[in-house]
Amino acid sequence: MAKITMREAISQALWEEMERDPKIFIMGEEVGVWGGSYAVTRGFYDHFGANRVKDTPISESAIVGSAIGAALTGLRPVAEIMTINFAFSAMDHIVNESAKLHYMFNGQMRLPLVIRTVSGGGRQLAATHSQTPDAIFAHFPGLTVVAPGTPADAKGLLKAAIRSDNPVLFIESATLYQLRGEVPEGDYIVPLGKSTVQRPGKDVTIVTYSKMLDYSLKAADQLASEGIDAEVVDLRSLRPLDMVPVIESFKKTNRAVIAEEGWKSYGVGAEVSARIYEEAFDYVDAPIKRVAQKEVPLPYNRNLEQAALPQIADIVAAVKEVM
Amino acid sequence: MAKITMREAISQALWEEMERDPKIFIMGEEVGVWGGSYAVTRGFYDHFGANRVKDTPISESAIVGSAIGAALTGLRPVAEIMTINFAFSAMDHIVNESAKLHYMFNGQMRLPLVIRTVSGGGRQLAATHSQTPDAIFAHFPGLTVVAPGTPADAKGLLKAAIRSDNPVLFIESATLYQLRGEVPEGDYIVPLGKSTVQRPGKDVTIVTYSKMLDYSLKAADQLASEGIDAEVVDLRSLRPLDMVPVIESFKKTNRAVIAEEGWKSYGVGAEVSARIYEEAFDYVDAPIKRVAQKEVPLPYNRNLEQAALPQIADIVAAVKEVM
Amino acid sequence: MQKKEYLELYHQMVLIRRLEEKAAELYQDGKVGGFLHLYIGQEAVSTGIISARKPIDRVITAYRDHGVAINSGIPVKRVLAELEGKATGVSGGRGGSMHMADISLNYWGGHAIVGSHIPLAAGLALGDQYAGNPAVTIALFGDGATNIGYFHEGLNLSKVWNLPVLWVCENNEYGMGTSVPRASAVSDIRQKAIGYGMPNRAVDGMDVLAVRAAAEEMIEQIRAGSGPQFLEANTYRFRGHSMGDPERYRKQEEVRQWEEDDPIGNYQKKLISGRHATKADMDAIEKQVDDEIAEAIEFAENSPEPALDTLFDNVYVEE
Amino acid sequence: MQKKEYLELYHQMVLIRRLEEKAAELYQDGKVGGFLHLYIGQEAVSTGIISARKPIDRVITAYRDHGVAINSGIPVKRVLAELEGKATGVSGGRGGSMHMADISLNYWGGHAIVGSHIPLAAGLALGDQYAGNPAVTIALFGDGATNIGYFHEGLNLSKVWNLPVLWVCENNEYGMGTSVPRASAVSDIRQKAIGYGMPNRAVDGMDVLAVRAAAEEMIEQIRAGSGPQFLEANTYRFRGHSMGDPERYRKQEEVRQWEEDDPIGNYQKKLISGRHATKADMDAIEKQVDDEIAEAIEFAENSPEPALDTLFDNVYVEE
Ligand SMILES: Cc1ncc(C[n+]2csc(CCOP(=O)(O)OP(=O)(O)O)c2C)c(N)n1
Ligand SMILES: Cc1ncc(C[n+]2csc(CCOP(=O)(O)OP(=O)(O)O)c2C)c(N)n1
Ligand SMILES: [Mg+2]
Ligand SMILES: [Mg+2]
Repeated sequence: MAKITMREAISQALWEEMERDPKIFIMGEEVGVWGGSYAVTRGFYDHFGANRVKDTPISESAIVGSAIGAALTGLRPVAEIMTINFAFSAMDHIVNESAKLHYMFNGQMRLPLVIRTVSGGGRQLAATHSQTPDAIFAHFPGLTVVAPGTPADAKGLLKAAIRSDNPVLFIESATLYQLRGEVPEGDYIVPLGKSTVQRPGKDVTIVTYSKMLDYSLKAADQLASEGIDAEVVDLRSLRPLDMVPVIESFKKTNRAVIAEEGWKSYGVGAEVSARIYEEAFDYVDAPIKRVAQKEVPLPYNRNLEQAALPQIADIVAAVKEVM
Repeated sequence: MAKITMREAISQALWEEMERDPKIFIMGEEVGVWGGSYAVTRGFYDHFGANRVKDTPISESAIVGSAIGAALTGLRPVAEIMTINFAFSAMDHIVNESAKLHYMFNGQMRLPLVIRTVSGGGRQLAATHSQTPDAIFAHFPGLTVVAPGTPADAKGLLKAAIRSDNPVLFIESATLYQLRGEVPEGDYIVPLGKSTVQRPGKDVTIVTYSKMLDYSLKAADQLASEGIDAEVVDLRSLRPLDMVPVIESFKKTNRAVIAEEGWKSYGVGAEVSARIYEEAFDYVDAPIKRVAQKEVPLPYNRNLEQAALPQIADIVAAVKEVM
Repeated sequence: MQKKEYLELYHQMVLIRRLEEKAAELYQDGKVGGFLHLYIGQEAVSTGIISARKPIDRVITAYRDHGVAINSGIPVKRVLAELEGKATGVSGGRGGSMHMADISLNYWGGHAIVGSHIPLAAGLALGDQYAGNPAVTIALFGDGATNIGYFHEGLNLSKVWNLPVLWVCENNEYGMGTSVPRASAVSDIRQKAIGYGMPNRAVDGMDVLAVRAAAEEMIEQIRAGSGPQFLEANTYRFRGHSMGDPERYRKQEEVRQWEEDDPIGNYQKKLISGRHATKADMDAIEKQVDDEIAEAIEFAENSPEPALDTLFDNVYVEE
Repeated sequence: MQKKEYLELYHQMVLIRRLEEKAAELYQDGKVGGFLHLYIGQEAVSTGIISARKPIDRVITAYRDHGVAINSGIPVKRVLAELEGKATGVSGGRGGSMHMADISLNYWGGHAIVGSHIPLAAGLALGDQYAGNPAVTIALFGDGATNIGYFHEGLNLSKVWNLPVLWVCENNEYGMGTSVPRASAVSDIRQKAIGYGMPNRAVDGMDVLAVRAAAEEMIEQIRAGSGPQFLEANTYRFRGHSMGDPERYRKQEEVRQWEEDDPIGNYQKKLISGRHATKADMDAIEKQVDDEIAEAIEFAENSPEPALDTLFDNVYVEE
């Protein structure tokens, strides 16, 4: 299997799907001539042409709104919102339109729509450009929310998202594009809404996703050298949220740490924590810990920013506390 | 003390504050000539005049955005977003601008801004108009999020919000306007960010806010008749979230049910549940339960809608399960 | 135009008028819930516009959608059943008054967030452009909707991409209680189209034939590749914004004056003076409409509520 | 205009140019992080506009803000310190390149969500209107920003409420890599103002005196109660959108042609031909600017990082 970067994996999934089905097209700011602001769609414009690789005005509502309209006609748009910070500018169309039309019109309308976007801090972009508000999108039934943490999952989940007849918010991580991993070639599909164990272990469960999966695996390596064998469960999808592998793991380890990049309050960890207690109360040996971003708008200064972001050391420390 | 409705209490707070300080003005769709779509500002236009009671175009981003600008100049705008469903159309200005300017510009800018809005279902308004997504706004540091459940708190918290130099999202409940309660006259202030016990009890803690406070109190009455003495803690503010009264209560009762009107996943109950376990782990006698809205876009049909919304009976049942 | 076509327009307008009157009654009786926005006074707009479409042309509108639904071909019984929240309603009782659609009729709803459907309309047209369908998307919206950002983004996109859309503003002088000059920088709404370099026109929205003629011309130009065009139909709603509107923002005198300009009354006169139909023809249609409404009511009343165990249906497409 | 004033404009433009060149170097050296958007090529726009304001007039702009910051009176050292994320930076190292403000100078930032500051500008002007201040708010934004809904809502509101705003579009032909005709329905951006019934004008944004003259006139009209006006300044950015732009969207030939129209070069010629200043005057200013920059760099480099224990400061105003 080829070892490729997350960027390449995402690009490959898009490319292969577009080759497969002419109903798929991409649209968004700078996806075409520029080649994608994260270089994910480099070469697409020349290969697929302007009709299938559409540069848009800076009109986030119209990007998502018109993608919805196009999806209703049977096309399969992959709309890009440059970063999740700009998804607030399309919030209504994401949570009120795409998430609701199928239900509200009694199943008549289908939205085979993917909204690709990029989450995460750590690049000194300051408060308005560094957020990880993934949890708030996962609050809305009707939407599928996916956030891969490995190149293979990125490819497999993006293909699944594109083939889904439901609207999917596909959240990439701003600081994972260079991450390398083995990625199966060709038609590799990872089902939406399925969590998975990324590292088996027996002493403690680390529940995480996206960027923090990378950190958690590194934390697990450190912990291993100190004799703690952590199992790392990757949520991969935030909605539908698949707790089965989490609960299975927890019933074995009886201890859990949840690691996410976003703010702690009303974040992903809150939901996962509440659910573990609900579903495995009798197995709890120690209070579950959440590792997350400090509750400040992210500052520009590098040291301050890193102080606010969750670090590998924080995950290690939290695990030790629950042991 | 006079017994007045929630509507009157809110109206009174606004009126008194506007009489007190000419820097306060209100703006929003239909706040003026119409008198407010929930009749909260009836009579204001005639009394305070068009300069202080500003009808706006249907431009949610500009309503919040221009209110921010006005607040920066030292005015104290109370901007109304007709319902929270339309707050998505102002999402960027609420979470990216109002919540961040003070921090990002190192304390230079102050935003004495209140955004009043209305949350909740139960009025057969269907999926786009019936949401209770309060939790997602509470995810953002920098914002203060308040949601009163009694007329007295509505008055006291609104006055506190107006006097605050921080941006406050003030969430009223669509189905509580007729609720009556005793409300102190004149300068009555309830501090922001303070939870409170609304009904003392010793057997179980019900944590709730807004509309579900009303339901929880009714559930507590029912439970009392069956010999269960529930303490009801009202969060009142979702950010900052004051867990002190919750934890105190829980340390006494060792059992908790959290009741909220919105969807369960990634909702308020998740955060409160996670925190109780974090802060009072050794006091837990039974798994904490969450009562919330079923995870569907709310349907129009009355029976379906009521089936999706949390009911008093659900709270009663949940309490019995944790006993 | 054939006599049959003249009478068909009459039938549509009368049907909508009676339907709306009935809906108001049912609302008072507590059989209809939620928000109810009546189309009374505006019948000529969607009747004229939609009579000019081909079946391939898509229609989408806002929450004041009963008339548009009827004109798109939804049987009145399925509209009434939806209002009563029944399983047989056009949206299965899930959508209610504001959210009616039947995509088999190329009618895409009923959207209640003001202006949010405007980008959707651009996307519908994009779908046709991409597929090479010779179809035009007709998007209706109110004067108030032209003040929200979605309008701007949708119109701009449609022009940049040369999308086949007929933008139709139903300017009924108010968005809720706010009159056009109090909310909009320009009172001739079509002036906004100039900012997008878009061909534009205003039409008397109380004259169904004028509306139809304008729409026919514009739709054919768009079909021929003109790119998007903008039509402002000047009209008025005779009732409140929705049920329970205190109507403090306008004088009854103003309403009465507009009622003189009733699109149905206007059309009756035209039919007679142009000898397109007789009083008897119209009486027959009115009788027919009464029957249709009565039948539809019966259908709605006798229809079942949606089963409670269907609550979770259609949150997602099953895959 | 006095010689001093002529030279002051020259000083500002050269200072900005040198600052930006330095900033690019510091970025390459890893001393500046985040996104860095240079103002090189556009110096004449904010220099001309802001030279026409009174201190009471407010200024607000987007993320391409260093030039605007300098012209608003922020010392170059505090700009450089901010770029280096230092505690002495104008935003205390919290904001970085895109978020600089000094409200004591009536300069309100530095906003990085495209177009989001446009409604804020309307609100600043509303503040002055409410208080009866004879102040004008100057809001600068790019051509790309005129495609987002915030622009529409802000402009409409300003007109409906007759707010004292000078809207200034810095049309530099691209929003990132998308040229104006590929993103905007109209290529003369000022045509959009017609949709709001707003007085509008275009000006050569490479001619600082023309910009200044236009701004002076318009600001005084607005101050006199004209309501909002719209100015399009036609300009060009000589560098990429931000550092690391592959610039696949334009030919180097095009850039070179625009570089012939350098606002600083143009102004030098005007100063000489109009006998407003000599080569020696300009040399002296350039020397002065070099010193200023050197001093500022030293200040920035020697400034402390913000203390880690200040992380939680200013999330809320303490009450
Ligand atoms: C984004 C948004 N803001 C506010 C509302 C509340 N609202 C519903 S209808 C309406 C007025 C719309 O006026 P107009 O577009 O002229 O349509 P009309 O009702 O006159 O047909 C308002 C403000 C809404 N539904 N969506
Ligand atoms: C709402 C939003 N969408 C996208 C972006 C990313 N972005 C930053 S600058 C920019 C281009 C803006 O172009 P223009 O307004 O012409 O300003 P210029 O950069 O040319 O000065 C884009 C798309 C953003 N910051 N905000
Ligand atoms: Mg209207
Ligand atoms: Mg530009």
